[in-house]
Amino acid sequence: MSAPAVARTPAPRVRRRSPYTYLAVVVGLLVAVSLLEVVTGADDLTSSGTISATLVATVPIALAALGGLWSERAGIVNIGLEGMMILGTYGAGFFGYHYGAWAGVLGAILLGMVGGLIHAVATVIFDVDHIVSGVAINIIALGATQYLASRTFVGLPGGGSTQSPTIPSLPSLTIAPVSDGLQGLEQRNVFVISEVAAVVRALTTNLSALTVIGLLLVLVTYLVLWKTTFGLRLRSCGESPVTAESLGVAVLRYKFVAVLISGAMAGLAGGFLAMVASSNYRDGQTGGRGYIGLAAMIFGNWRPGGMLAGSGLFGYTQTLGLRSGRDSVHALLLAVAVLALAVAVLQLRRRHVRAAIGFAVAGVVVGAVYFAIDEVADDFTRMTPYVITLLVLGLFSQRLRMPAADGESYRKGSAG
Amino acid sequence: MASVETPSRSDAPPAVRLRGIGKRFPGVIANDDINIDVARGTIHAIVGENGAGKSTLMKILYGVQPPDSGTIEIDGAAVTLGSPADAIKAGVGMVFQHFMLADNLTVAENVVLGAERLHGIGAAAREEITRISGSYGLGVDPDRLVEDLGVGARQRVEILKVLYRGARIVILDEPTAVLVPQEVDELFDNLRELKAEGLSVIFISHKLDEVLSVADEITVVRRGTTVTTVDPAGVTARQLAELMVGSELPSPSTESSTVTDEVLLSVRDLTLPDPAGGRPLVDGVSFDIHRGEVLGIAGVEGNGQAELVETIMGMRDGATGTVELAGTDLSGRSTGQRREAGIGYIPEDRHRHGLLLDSSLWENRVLGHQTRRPSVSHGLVDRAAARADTQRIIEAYDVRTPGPEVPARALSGGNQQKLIVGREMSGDPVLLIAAHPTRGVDVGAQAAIWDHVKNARRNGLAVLLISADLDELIGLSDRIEVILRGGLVGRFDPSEVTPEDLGSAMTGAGSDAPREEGSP
Amino acid sequence: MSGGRVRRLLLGAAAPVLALVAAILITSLVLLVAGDPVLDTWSTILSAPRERNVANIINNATVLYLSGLAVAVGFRMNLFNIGVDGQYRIAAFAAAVVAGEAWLPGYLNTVLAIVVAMAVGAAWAGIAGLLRATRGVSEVISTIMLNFISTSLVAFLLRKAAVRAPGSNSINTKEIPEGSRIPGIPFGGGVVEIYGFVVLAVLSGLAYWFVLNRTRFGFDLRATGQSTTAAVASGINVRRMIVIAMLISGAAAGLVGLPILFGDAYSYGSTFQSGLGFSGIAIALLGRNHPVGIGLGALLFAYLNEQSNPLQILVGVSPEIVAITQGVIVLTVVVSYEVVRRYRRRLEQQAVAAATDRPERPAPTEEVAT
Amino acid sequence: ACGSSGGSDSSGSGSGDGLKVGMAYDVGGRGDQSFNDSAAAGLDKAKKDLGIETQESEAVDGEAESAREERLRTFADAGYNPVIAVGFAYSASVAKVAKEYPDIDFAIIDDEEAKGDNIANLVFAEEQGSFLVGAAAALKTKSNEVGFVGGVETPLIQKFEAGYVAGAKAVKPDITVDTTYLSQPPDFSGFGDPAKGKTAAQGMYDKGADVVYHAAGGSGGGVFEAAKSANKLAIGVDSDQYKTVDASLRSVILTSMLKNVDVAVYNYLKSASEGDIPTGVRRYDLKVGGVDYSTSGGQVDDIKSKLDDYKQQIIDGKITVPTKP
Ligand SMILES: Nc1ncnc2c1ncn2[C@@H]1O[C@H](COP(=O)(O)OP(=O)(O)OP(=O)(O)O)[C@@H](O)[C@H]1O
Ligand SMILES: Nc1ncnc2c1ncn2[C@@H]1O[C@H](COP(=O)(O)OP(=O)(O)OP(=O)(O)O)[C@@H](O)[C@H]1O
Ligand SMILES: [Mg+2]
Ligand SMILES: [Mg+2]
Repeated sequence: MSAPAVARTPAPRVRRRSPYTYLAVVVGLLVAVSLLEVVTGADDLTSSGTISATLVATVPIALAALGGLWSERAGIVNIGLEGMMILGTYGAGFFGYHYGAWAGVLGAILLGMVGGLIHAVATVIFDVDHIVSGVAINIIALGATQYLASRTFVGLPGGGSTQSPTIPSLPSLTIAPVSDGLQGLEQRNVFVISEVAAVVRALTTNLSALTVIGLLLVLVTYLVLWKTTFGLRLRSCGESPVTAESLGVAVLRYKFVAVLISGAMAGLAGGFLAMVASSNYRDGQTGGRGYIGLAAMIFGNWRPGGMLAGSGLFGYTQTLGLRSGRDSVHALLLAVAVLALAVAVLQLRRRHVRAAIGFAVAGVVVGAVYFAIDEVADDFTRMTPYVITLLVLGLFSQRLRMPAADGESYRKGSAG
Repeated sequence: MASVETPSRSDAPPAVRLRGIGKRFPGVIANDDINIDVARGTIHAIVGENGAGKSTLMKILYGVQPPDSGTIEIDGAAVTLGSPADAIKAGVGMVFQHFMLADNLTVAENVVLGAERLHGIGAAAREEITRISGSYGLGVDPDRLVEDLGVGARQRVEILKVLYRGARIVILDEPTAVLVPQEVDELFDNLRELKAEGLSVIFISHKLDEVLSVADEITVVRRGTTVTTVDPAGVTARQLAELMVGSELPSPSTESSTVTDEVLLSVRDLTLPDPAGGRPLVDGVSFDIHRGEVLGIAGVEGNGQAELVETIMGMRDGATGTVELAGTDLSGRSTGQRREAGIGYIPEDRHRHGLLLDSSLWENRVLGHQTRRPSVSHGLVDRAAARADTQRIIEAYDVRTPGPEVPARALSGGNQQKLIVGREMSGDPVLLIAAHPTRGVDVGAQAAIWDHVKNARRNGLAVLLISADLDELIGLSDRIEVILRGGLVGRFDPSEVTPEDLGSAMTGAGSDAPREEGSP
Repeated sequence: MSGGRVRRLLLGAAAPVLALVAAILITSLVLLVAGDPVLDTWSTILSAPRERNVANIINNATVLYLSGLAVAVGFRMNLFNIGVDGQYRIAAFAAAVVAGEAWLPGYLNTVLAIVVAMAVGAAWAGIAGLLRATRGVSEVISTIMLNFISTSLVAFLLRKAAVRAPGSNSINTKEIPEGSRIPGIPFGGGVVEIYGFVVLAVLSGLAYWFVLNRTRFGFDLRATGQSTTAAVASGINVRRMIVIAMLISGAAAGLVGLPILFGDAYSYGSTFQSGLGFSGIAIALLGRNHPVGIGLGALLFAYLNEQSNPLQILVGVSPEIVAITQGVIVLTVVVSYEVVRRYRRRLEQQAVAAATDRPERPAPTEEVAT
Repeated sequence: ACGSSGGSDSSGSGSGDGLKVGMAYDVGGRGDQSFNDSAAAGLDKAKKDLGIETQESEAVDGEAESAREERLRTFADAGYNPVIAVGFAYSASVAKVAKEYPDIDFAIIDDEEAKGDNIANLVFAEEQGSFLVGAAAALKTKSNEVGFVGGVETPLIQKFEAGYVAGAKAVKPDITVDTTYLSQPPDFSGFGDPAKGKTAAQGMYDKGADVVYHAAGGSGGGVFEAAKSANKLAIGVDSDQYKTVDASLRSVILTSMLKNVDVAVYNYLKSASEGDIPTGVRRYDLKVGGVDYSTSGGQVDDIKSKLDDYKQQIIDGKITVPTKP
């Protein structure tokens, strides 16, 4: 018996990229940024300080995004990440202060999971619309932490209704010989070599244990979700829960667990903010990073690698803005101008004349702005991460693909 | 009741014995005192009209839904099936009426899902898949994404899933609805092979000829109850149909031709490029339809018929070529303007394209007619008029519903379809585009829909009919065009062509058509 | 028949009441665990508001109502406009500048400012609409980004446009001239007047209801929200609808800050109320996108905010406790509506089944072949 | 001016007994390590020394103007007199509510705009204190580069910046002063985001600054941490932060710019309890000790004489410190 001769041959899509592709992208970026630095003289673009600050800015966003990833891969939209993060900051403050640094980490995870639990109960068990539940969690979490903080931190040394006392710090790693040894190399401004030195220095100077854990969690998430049975089942719940159910997967249980893990990740993201990015719980500390995490996840096409890239881009541009923003962001203008012109050429070759003209005009305008001003005002440097995110999404968004059943309500027994 | 002797091994306990199965849904008795024996190593067909309770019964046997009453025995042992996992453990496998596949996962991932314990999820599993695929000739590549597969291949993946789990009892719920005759033959060969290996197959279909050709026994279900079990050798399709519904089996026979000389729809060089950059989805299609003519389009799913329809409807960007309706050039017009120009559209997927499931019937009456009376006037929705006209459709088209206020979701598929047909016929269209107008609809509703199409044609309507049901195509059309890889490749006279001829043309047999996948 | 209707009415009322009770219980539990006085807290919150508090509640509800409407327009089309916050701030700023400049006399100036606010809000939201329609960018992300961007942009522009009173540490736009302010409605002779803008809010609600439920445009919008695919097949230009819906949502958002601007603050400054857009999301969800429901939701939120304000002074409980109540209500309302919905659906199903089971099929016949 | 309210029901003359004081904090409230805390300290001291009764309430982030008004009214209705509003956000509400309650006295901190017969405006010459710490920074820097991290770019915080820059330039005219703000109003997150404070300060240290002054409220903790990990110096604000930060961070605190809100509050209450309620603008500058620099930790001991010299010049009016950058 042979397969029927049916005339339908879409070529299988190439989806797997080799690790070398990623390496090439990273190296390419490094070269591009080095070039930009040479051309514009904005030498904070790749300093080790910028890179380590980028790491610190990236990890909480990435963790929040991971939280989103876990949940949405199982089909539950989680707009409550911000709230879960807020709970995490409080958990870190409370448990960290009373029981020590690692207890703070656990406390952050635990409180994040409480948020996850509410979301799971609401969406998985009561079939509440995911957005409604997420919004409610954001409100509840904010109110609850503010209320609890005023009950638990007032009167403690350095504590108050809006902040916790200082949390003991987590261990961090400095490999002094490498860090100091490379300092000279970094400062000598050798094209690309210095940049590599800066990266290595950033990774060997004052690297918090939680940063390492955060980055590892990205890897672990990838391995668990894509290389294990558990992950396959979990993802199947996000792609087609009825299929999963028809094959004996306990869909609700997987969704429930996924949302709990999501809460844990978001909580840890909050914990990171309180313990590594700073050293106490502060009201309003998350500053919308939960939403940014959500954006980073979508940006990254619901995949760990992409999501890390999105978080990194965000962390990087935010860091640039906060450090020597006026110069660095100014330099970025040039990059944007060149990029827009490049896209214009690309579009022209694809015969998309109107798009090409649009990009060309944009490129020229941004380029003109670059040459017209010497530095960018603070207000605008603060916008950079958001504008860049919009730009990038505007350019690349159409290829995104979310889990097929993401956000849909699902009830047991609906297979068939 | 019951009738046939179990063929040979009557001494062995039956593979499946269902006794007194009952299942109620709110307000509906889906199953009531169902009794069926399926002998080992046989193909057992179950037939019945829409909503007779066939799928429900199979879901019960597969553990998706618990029965309210009754017992299930498998190989002589009583079992309780609380979940599909239980059923799989008991050796039951099911291919659902609507495929149960995750599009964005690979074939291998779909197959191993839930059965990871057997061979893991890695290389060993892939090897096993390749082995099974080879030994049953399924020709399935484990590394492809399911979304890239056509219907036939998806079906084989479904069967592979069942086999991978070592099922001894295989349930197939309406597996042939979307297949062309050749694919059906392939499937039946597969089933016979399974049977030869000692597996039992439960097979549900509305196509009675098929049932008669492949089944060893046939059980008829009517209104939730088993009516009888018959031997296919002793019944005709007509008798079966009478058992099912108590009425005659309708056939889509064309009456005398009503074709005129007046060209109503003229399509020239219609081309729709693939946004992903592949070959065009619709490739230089040209044809005319005259007043009073039904043009049938035959083709294997995924060869561009859906895109052709959507391009004519103006739902696709980037199309080139011209579409002229009654002398008016519609190219460049929006879907709304095309509808206003007099195109009625019965979409292929009524849930996705035809209805607002959570809106009332009268709101669904407005849909697609937002610019026209009686439902809308002066930019305002005329609720009273819309309701009244909906009531008219309900009566004229025998839509079974308590009234125009209920949400469309509450109607069964057949009744939803009748509502859509009624809606699209209102507003006096000059052209009706009907994509699979009777898919999944039972014989009664099917006959009614056919009658409506024939009447309209008599009154001068031009019809573009797309259908996977070749009997329907042959019966209704005045002319049949075959579509293959986006282009029209052959023209047939329905009075002379057989389904087999059509099937060959549709698959490009004899031509240099590439095979879907590397076959063994 | 009438029995069924009464039952339906009761069911409709039961859901919110149930939700409210559950929310109060949960909040009390939190108070109890934290060791705060439960009874005192509730007796403060549930005490009859004074006249000036009533006026405040109505005023704040007016603002929240507009915000809820803005969000709801998007929701009806399945668009999640998180950006109402940014939209209303940038719009209120623009309106304040225009009104402060007083290019036109008296109420013409007011009308101009309102139009400008709506236009600016619409334009800001329109960016997200365009990105979604042409580039497929999720409006969830783009509106979040636009919120942040509008913050910086307004800050920048405010410092360009600001006039600073000597000794003041806040920066504000020019004050709106007396003649262009919207007079308040005196209420109970109290110190607080009700914003005259409340009339416009009510009109907005009416317009929302009428456009969505009675016009072809509203039909198209709701149809697109329910099923994009069906909308496309019915001839609706979905992309255009996306842009238009975002524009309308943004225009409505543009109104959000105006009651405050024209009724109270008379200028836009660094202490202008923020975060209203986020409350709007909760309120739209709470009101199930229904103009009356949103109104009730807005009143409830405003009531809780107002009544919790003196908690700290009177009973020593942090007023943030009501945020828990508010969040929980959003959840419990949905849950109880869902329960009721399922119950109703079951009723419907029964009705359909009864109609379908007309005994027109023949009685089972005996088998024909053996 | 005190006469208008002198006869009001609760403030007996000459004795603090029976004085019920209501204090309305800005967002953050007691324990914010910033000026709310400082106000609280003044209140606590008054409570202890003067035997008054106190009640507090704090603002909620993003609240309506009416909520602030209502807070003040609740105090007034409950018989609190005087009522102290902490922060310029209360400007409009104090102006409005004070008119409604002519018999009750109000004080507002950091605002001169709200005027009335029963309103006392307690304001500070932040630029003068900042000038001194700017001078200290310039005297201590080895790299000739110092930094300033502002929390939110409001006119108030810009006063800190202006004074700091002027002080640094007075010492070393060619000095480089890096300045940045963490957020712009109406986004007040810059006062509560230590992570941002840390990143911004780190950027300055990496660029070469070796002293960074923060006027960023709760974000300041991040600045100290950045100083710690860069092994450089930082300057605190509002209160003597050497005393309040975690012990491990003390070594980085060169000095703090003292804005003695506590003194202002205490003085105000003391006068009130003596039956002499002040009204109108009361400016706390260097001369009256309303602002100053701190010496705990001993890191400025070697330059103290120079700083005190500048201080005297300001007091004498020989140096006029700008209030705008
Ligand atoms: N989940 C459900 N909830 C409520 N009623 C249901 C449900 N599933 C099925 N039913 C009812 O049970 C009846 C039997 O449905 P079932 O799907 O078994 O029919 P069927 O024989 O498979 O029809 P078809 O030939 O159209 O597939 C339906 O008419 C429907 O009224
Ligand atoms: N999950 C469900 N919940 C409630 N009711 C359901 C559900 N699934 C099906 N139904 C009801 O069952 C009835 C028929 O469902 P179904 O789609 O199986 O009809 P059908 O007669 O089999 O039509 P089709 O021809 O499309 O197969 C409808 O009344 C529908 O509302
Ligand atoms: Mg069915
Ligand atoms: Mg079925």
